[in-house]
Amino acid sequence: MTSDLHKPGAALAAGTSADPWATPPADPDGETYYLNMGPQHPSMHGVLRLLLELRGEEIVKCEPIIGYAHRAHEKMAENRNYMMFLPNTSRVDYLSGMIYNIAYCQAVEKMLAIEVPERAEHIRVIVCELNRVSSHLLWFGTFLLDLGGITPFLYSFDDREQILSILDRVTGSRLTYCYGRFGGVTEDVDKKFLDETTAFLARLRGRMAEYHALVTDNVIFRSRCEGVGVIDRETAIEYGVTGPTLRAAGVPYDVRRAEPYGIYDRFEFDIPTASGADNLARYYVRVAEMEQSMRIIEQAIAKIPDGPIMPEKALKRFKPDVGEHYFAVESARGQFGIYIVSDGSDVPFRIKLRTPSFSNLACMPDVLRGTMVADTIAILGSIDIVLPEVDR
Amino acid sequence: MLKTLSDLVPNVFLAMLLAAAAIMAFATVNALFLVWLERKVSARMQRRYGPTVVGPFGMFQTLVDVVKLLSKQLISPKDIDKPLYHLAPIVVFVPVVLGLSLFPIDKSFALVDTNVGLVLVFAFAGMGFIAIFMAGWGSNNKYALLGAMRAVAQNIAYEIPLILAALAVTMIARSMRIADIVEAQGSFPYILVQPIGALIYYISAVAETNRAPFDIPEAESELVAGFHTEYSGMRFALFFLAEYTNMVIVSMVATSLFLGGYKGPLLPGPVWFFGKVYFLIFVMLWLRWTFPRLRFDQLMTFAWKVLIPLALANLLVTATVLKVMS
Amino acid sequence: MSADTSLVAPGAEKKRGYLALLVAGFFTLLSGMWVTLKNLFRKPVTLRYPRERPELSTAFRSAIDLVDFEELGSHDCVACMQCVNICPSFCIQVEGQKYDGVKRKRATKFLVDYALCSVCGLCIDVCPTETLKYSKIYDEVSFERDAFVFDLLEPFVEREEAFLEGQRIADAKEAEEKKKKAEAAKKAKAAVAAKKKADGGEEAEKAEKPKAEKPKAAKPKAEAPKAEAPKAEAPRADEPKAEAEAEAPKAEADAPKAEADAPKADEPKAGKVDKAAVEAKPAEPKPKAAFAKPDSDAKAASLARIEAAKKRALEKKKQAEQQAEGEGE
Amino acid sequence: MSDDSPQRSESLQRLYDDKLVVQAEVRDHAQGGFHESCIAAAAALPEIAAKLREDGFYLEMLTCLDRRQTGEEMALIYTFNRFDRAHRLRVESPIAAVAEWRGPAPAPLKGAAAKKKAEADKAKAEAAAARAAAGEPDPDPAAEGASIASVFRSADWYEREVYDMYGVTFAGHPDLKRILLPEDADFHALLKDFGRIDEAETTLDDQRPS
Repeated sequence: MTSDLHKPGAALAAGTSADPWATPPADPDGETYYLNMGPQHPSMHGVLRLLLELRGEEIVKCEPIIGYAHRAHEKMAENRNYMMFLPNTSRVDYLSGMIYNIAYCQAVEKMLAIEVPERAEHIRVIVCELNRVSSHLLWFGTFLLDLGGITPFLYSFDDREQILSILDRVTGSRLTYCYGRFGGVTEDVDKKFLDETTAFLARLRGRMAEYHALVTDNVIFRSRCEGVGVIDRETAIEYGVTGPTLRAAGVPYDVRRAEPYGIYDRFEFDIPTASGADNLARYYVRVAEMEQSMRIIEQAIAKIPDGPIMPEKALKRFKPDVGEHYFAVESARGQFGIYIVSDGSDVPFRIKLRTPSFSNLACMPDVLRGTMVADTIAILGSIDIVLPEVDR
Repeated sequence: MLKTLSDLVPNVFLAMLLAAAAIMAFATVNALFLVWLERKVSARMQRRYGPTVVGPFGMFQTLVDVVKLLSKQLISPKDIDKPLYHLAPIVVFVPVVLGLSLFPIDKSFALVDTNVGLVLVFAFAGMGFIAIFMAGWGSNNKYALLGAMRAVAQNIAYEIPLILAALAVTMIARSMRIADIVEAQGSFPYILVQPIGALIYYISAVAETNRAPFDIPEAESELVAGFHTEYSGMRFALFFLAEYTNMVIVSMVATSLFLGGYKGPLLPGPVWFFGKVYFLIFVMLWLRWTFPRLRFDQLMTFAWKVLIPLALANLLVTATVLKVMS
Repeated sequence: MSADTSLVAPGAEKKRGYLALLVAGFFTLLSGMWVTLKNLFRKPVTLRYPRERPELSTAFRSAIDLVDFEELGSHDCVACMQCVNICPSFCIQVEGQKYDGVKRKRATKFLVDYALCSVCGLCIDVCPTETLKYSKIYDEVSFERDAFVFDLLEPFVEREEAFLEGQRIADAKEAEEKKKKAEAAKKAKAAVAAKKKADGGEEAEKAEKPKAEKPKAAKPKAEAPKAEAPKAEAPRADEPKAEAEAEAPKAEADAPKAEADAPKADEPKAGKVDKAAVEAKPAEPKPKAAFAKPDSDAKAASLARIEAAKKRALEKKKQAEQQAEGEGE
Repeated sequence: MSDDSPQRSESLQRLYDDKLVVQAEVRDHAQGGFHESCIAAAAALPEIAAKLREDGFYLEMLTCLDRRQTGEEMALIYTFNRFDRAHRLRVESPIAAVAEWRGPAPAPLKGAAAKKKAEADKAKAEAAAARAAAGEPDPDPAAEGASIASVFRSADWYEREVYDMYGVTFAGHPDLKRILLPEDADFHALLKDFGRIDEAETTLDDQRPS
């Protein structure tokens, strides 16, 4: 299609130009041109850069360029002991930081075969699911923002703010939680927390009617979503797409069911799927997932026992045995896997974070081909990537 | 009898000067007010407060913002098409100012009164997108260019249903003089006679002013700021001013054609006139803060496949009914 | 129109005619407008921040602070260095010193660089005396990074002398009582215990008590027992080796009170084994600094930076004060 | 290996029968998170991937381990999984060191740790000898990986990441270039002898206005 020179960095490698960021020349027949979307663009989620080759408004080729938010979490992990990596985890994906934080704790617990007290397990489920709802609410808002609807964004942020306040009451942070500890959690929840959570669930259910009237049924919204950005089952396997994006392709794959972790096997919940595999299907799956998360929270609140929140003997400094462990959880965006290799010292030999957004974003070139500029944003929004999670 | 400015002020030059001053003053004050209104309405719809600090209900916030914009450095990007880039903010502003002068705000007063008033209004309004295209082309920015291309296509597409809808009204009123059309709406406004025409007109008008859900030329989530991406400071403010004045013009046309202009019980004419105009503007704000944006091709489809056929059918029916009745 | 909460799964809708779709679509738009109109008349939910302030949650986390224990009349930091070692951001710097006649170590310096802190709370978890807590500051603003280096000991400086005095008396009393209770049996036991638990963490500290107490209680002035105390501590820290051992008693013997070197020599002794190991590594001749243990280097750099920042801040403060004085005159 | 080990899955058995993988073992999922594990030569991976793809697997993760410090070879770790049921298959592929080890020698182990290590090494050597005796030697470390991007397109980015972070190249990759680090970077960040975090910190400090 184009010569090698059009690839970013190719000029630098060939020594022809000192400026790797220079706009690549348009192709010789003048039919297409390049558009750099991002890394600074109002609706790029984070600092993603999409190098688009356009014919008019139609996308001929798209190349996502990532790495602008690379913070070397994996390298940091190899330089700190297990405990000291804890605050990093919630910063990998700051929108569902709790899930990541707890997942890391659970992974290490599995390595060390630590028993987690029942109460702590229930608390973990509640806060993780609250976090999932908050992540989906944020997605809901930003997706609509990408489509040009500003008001739903603020409504959903209003609701999300409630969750953040509820979590703030127990974890002390609003976004980047460091709530989990190996063996339990830092703070116990009180009755007020549970009551607030219950009240919030009722409130959110009430709000859902408004959301549906304002957004779901809206004919403009539907026309922007239906049939746009199809990521079907084959593409999903091809790219290892997971999470709501995969479930929207009709595959009922959810790590909470496939490989139950924590105490998820004790809860009743459905795995919402849709068949369209398009933006609307993803929207549908996420909205339905919020409902399922609320169901789980209700069950957990009903069942939560009294007791300690940490094992009697708290871990201080420990050296896991030599070995490797893969631990997967269902984050708000898909399968989040932690691959820990231990060499027997108190510092991890290797921690690989398999983040869902990385795989989900990888399919963009395929999905975007032939769509329009406006759809780029819509599809990107519907996949719900978090760039820091892609770059780690 | 309808009086115009030239009736009141015999000196032509003085009259022109006065008219220009009045219109400029109105356009500016109106834009200040509308920006405030937009911010306030949007805020309250989103359950925020909006501006509250400067002045009562934060009304002078926009004034302060204008001062800020005025004091800002004017930044021109490299490699722009200088004449086009610098002219565009002025060109976008001129036609809307001209258009403002043509509406009778009361039974007895309009700034200018001509028997082709309606044609003039649409003619002036049609010039707006030329400026947008100048801005987009001159900016040497791909987002701006995309925005400009969209704007042109959109304006051409929506001008047709807009004029077709207005045409049906002129056929009933048998005049293109705006004052006559208003007068022809005796005891009931034409919206009752032409409900579909009114709707088509209003939708097209929203599209003409490039406002959400038809704001694809600026589409901030895709095109950063569309055609005015590279404009800052006062130049940007002029685009803003033009947009808000444009809203007033299309609402004034709608008021005059479909809502009976200054007519209404009890209250004086200007109150009715501006009341209706601002109500229509409020609805525009309301739409903007409710709906997501259409995609470009959907927008065109909507114009060519829905609005234009409907407008044509409406015109046909009107013509038939008129023929039969006469 | 569509107030039902149930979602229609995509594709489940029936295909409708052109006009029907148009009309239905129009009504969905109206239902959306109804929602925004309703909200137009509802009360805003915004918190107007600088004028209205939210109530901080009880668990709110901010930069760490020292707890002011009422019964002690001061903080209870014993400069055990656990927080320094666990901190993932290397943002805590602590120095401690042993005072004549007081059984436990005392922090002489406690700096926190809030600009680096990620409020993970690990330091609070490990603190053995529970003297660390979260502060409630949340609107700290500055144009300089140095402003975020907090000296946590500042509020305690004036009270320090009084506290030490009180502590001396209390410790003496306590020791006296203990001594009376189990004089003969304890001596033998303590000797055995001290040897046995040579490398245990907290046990070591406990073991420290009888040894350090006894002589001090007996004669607070004595020189010899002072030299003894560090010796007893030294073997506990496996790795600091002869250097530390040799230096420590010297420093202590030379200047029993706070001197520049004293706390430094103290550090490896009082610190835990692991800490000593971390500290000791860069000193080893073999590895290049770049490869050896990047973390310890990063930590050293970080700590140095905190100190420098504090110095700069102090200088600036002094300058400002001088200026103010000059202006006043 | 032997017949008394737990039943291998069909997919793995097929790979094993085709002599694509060795040391195919069933693992305890509850313990390490893997259902099955095997070792394969790098060159065999495209074929393995194609077979797994047929069986409905997707590429879950690809990463690399830099074990040069202890004198072992590097290794690519592939994990495949399925959407219909959890079945995590780990494929390890030895890779020859991409560069000479520049860091310090490993610290000598002491006490219990050394004992444990010796035991582990011994068991490892015994197992290797047993395999060799059964005609199943571990594959030699390859000079570079073989790209499976033509089978699983997700491998495209994963392989670029491994190349970026470890300097391991992949034969047949469509466009092997850096992905997370700057294009003009002259290092591979996750190699164990790249650890100059302190340098970055000090530069930052120099830039600070005093």
